[in-house]
Amino acid sequence: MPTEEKTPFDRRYIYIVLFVLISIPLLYPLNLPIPISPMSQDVWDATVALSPGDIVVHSFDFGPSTLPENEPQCSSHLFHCRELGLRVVAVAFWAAGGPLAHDIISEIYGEGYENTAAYGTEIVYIGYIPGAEVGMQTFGDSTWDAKGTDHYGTSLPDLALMQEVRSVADVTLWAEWTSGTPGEQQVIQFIQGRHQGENTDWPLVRGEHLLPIVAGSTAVSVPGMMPFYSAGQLVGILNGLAGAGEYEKLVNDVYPQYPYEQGPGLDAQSVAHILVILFVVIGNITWAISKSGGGKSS
Amino acid sequence: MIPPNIGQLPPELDLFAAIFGVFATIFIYSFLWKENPLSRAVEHLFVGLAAVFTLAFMYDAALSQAVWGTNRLAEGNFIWIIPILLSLMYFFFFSKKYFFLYRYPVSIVAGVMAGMMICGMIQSNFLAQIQATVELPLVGAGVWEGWPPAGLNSIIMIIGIITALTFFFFTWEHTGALGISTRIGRYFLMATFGSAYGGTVMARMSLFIGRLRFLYETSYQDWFWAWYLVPIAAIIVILVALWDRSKG
Amino acid sequence: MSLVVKRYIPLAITFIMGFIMVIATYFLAPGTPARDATALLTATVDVLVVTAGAIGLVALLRHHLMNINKRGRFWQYSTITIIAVIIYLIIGLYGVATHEQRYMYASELFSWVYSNIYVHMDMTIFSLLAFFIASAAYRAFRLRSLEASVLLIVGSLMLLGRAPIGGVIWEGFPAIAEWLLTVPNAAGNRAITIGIAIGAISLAIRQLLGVERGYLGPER
Amino acid sequence: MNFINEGLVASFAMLVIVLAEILIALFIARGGTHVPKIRKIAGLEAIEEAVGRATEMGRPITYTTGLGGIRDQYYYQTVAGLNILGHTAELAAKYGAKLLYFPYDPTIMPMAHEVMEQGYIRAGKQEAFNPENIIYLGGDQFPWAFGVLGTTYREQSAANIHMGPFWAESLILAEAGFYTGAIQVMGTANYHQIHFFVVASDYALIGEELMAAGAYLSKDPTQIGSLWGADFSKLTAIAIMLIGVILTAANVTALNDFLAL
Repeated sequence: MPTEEKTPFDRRYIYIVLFVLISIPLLYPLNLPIPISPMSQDVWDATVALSPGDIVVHSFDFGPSTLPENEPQCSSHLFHCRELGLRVVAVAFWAAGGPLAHDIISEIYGEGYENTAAYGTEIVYIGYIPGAEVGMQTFGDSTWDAKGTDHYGTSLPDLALMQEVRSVADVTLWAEWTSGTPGEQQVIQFIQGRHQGENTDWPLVRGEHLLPIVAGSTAVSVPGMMPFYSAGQLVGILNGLAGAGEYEKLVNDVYPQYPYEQGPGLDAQSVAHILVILFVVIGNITWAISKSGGGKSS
Repeated sequence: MIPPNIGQLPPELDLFAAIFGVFATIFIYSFLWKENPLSRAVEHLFVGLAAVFTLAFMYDAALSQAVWGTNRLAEGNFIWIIPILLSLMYFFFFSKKYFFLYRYPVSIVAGVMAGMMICGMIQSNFLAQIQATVELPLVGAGVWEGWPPAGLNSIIMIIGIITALTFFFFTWEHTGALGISTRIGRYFLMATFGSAYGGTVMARMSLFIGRLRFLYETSYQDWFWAWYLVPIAAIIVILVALWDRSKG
Repeated sequence: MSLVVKRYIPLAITFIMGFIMVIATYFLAPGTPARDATALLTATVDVLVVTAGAIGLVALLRHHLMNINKRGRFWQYSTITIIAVIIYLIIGLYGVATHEQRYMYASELFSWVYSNIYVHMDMTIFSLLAFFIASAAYRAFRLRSLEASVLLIVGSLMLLGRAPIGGVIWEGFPAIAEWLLTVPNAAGNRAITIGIAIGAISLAIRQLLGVERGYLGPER
Repeated sequence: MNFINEGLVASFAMLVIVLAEILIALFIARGGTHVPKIRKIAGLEAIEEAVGRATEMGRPITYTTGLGGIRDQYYYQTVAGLNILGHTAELAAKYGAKLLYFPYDPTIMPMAHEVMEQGYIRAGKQEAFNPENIIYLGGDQFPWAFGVLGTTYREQSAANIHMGPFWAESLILAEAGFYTGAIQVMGTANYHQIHFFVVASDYALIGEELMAAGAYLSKDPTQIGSLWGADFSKLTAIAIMLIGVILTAANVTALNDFLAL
């Protein structure tokens, strides 16, 4: 059992090696090539399949602690949506996501976007909707009832875009940026599941028109998302930092003005993964030696 | 919920935030070496802030529901006083005699959540999963082409799902055919856990990479760089650790 | 009598609420007044538990004040907690006092402390996991038994497949990782998911019927 | 005008089947006609060992129910965790070990208080129950986790028991036990965290095993009956999947059409 064992190789050495070796590629990037995974490609395909003017909901359901992973995912996708001429309704079901989303949207649509003409026609930011899954359910049933005003205090019925988005049936794609609960599962349960078949533009999944959901998540949650992905409830997934880097690369290939920034981070990932494998190998070797040593390990 | 800013904060506060960030980061990392006075101080500070943050979070959520929501107290719908009064029953936590009164708000919440959960579970965790399994392709055009063929994947999945599910049988002995099935199921569960663990490493590493980038790349008006402070913080950690050890 | 008030009425309330929610989901059409009325029930949840945040705060203060009072272990650090609570609470209450809608978050300083002080500690503690995940893998991924070996091999293949370097070493690694995620992982997760659904429902039934020996259940 | 809301017909049918199976089995067991035996769950047996070890070493037991409250859809795991807390408290009282409980969501503090106290009463040692051993550390994920980590370290706890819904803090808690050499028993039904518990703890409860714990520990025929019914529900799920796969392969879509209703 792990806790009983006296490790001959102190955990602190593992920590130090990790700290030092991960710092290196951040300071001196290695520029390794990036293959695109099918899950990220699916997100791209689902987005380019829409026609200009279609409505996309961006749901910012993460806190500051997972910004390194979620931020490049949603920024690159939001940028892509803007370039394709899609109209965006942004919401946040995490209290901490409220101010974060404002910052991220400002980066893409420009500082002070809430005072421009585009606001209310091309983009609306509703802000934090309290109540977690309950809030989601209400938003899906009737967008105006979930929250009276947008993030900046304007009443929702006064916004031209929100006149067209009365319930989730008017939405053509849901982009879920999440790092926990409420997240993709709650959207599937309380929005997609409740509204199946309400819009015939939605893709047909197992005989029902389902609201297409693309998700970007921390790599932790992705294995748990796989049943929903293979069941068609999720159309595509951006998997952690790698997914973000891949999407940035896809966007960067078509729109060179979009900065592709995850290179050094992904190099550091590679180093980290190799290190962990090395640790596992060393662990097994020392364990085998101590075992053959005849009861030395106490 | 977060209203527009009132007033402006002086920009120098950003400098303070960066300095605090570096010290807090290094002090917390010092825990990895050994629990020490600095990590302990950060821990106590953090717990204090968190308790207030939780209160603010719950208070603001309740306020936006009960008072400022559509057709709520602010618009003269006084029935919303009832849940507020019910919630006050929680305060009997501090009374020995009327302690049980907390059960009233809790019983409503637990009932509502149980009902919501049952429906959600059946729909998305039970039915949708069965549906997806039923529709795994076994025959048809292209199903047995390529490598690995989709048909083979389907067969592996069906075997995996069924055997792993038998692992969760509680009231039948795991012997005979059921025993074989649960054994195979355990291997599938182990593969699930292994792949989940391996897939998680990336997420955890990116958090650390994010922190390192904060230490290496943060600057304030181009004259102060966060990494200037890293050695200072490290020296403080070492000094305090020595002091702590000398104290015994 | 007292047992009725203490146990059976709350139990009955729980049962009725659960029943209403299930009926509403299946039989009350969305948009009808009856459905909207049940939706209001879910909206009260946040309101019903609001004072719990305050009792948590009081319990925390009491714990640390007692520690200081009796000069318990590390009592000096208890003062840090108490000072943090008092200062942050004052900032929050200032927001309540000055903002028209009485939100705590409304104080700019309150959200500033959150997004500039709090977040640094939050992210750093989260990132400790990078170290822990490496050392846990070092300790636990051993070729101890056949089952442990499955864990080890699948885990290592995933490690190689999920980082860009895996594809550079051999282009098959990402494909293997993808396959592991979409086939065996999905199969195991689906079984766990179905099991959880049934387990949760059977727990909910025990709870709604009051046979579970929890906080509302019968005394034995 | 539909009787059952659109898109939920199959879901309702499934609910009726599952409920019927669980309730029938529950009442059969309650009547005493047939009370099934439960298979051994190692993780739950290990709790007694852990408590015993902590007593021997004269060091405390750390217990948490994860990030569970009653106002989220994961509350069923919290309830399961509280049931095991009651059992652990009873054992701790019996042996005379110190049990520290760290609630996360303040909404469950009164419940935890009551469940723990009931455990001490069952062991006949009500006077040994000290409410000060319920330590609130703020209701936010990482302050709470760091608080538990630090406190576990300072108290040098000899047994760590974590049962309930866990998120990213799961591995922090598991590592805390490694630092103090504690025996660790952990369980969760959050499938994105189970693997951490399986890898890093001594005994792990996987998914449904957590929810079955209350029935397992109580040895109450009624509760065991509900587990028996749940087994039949799983059997039904397997049967539907097998029949469905065969029908789909034979190009008969009746079942698929029904499930999509």
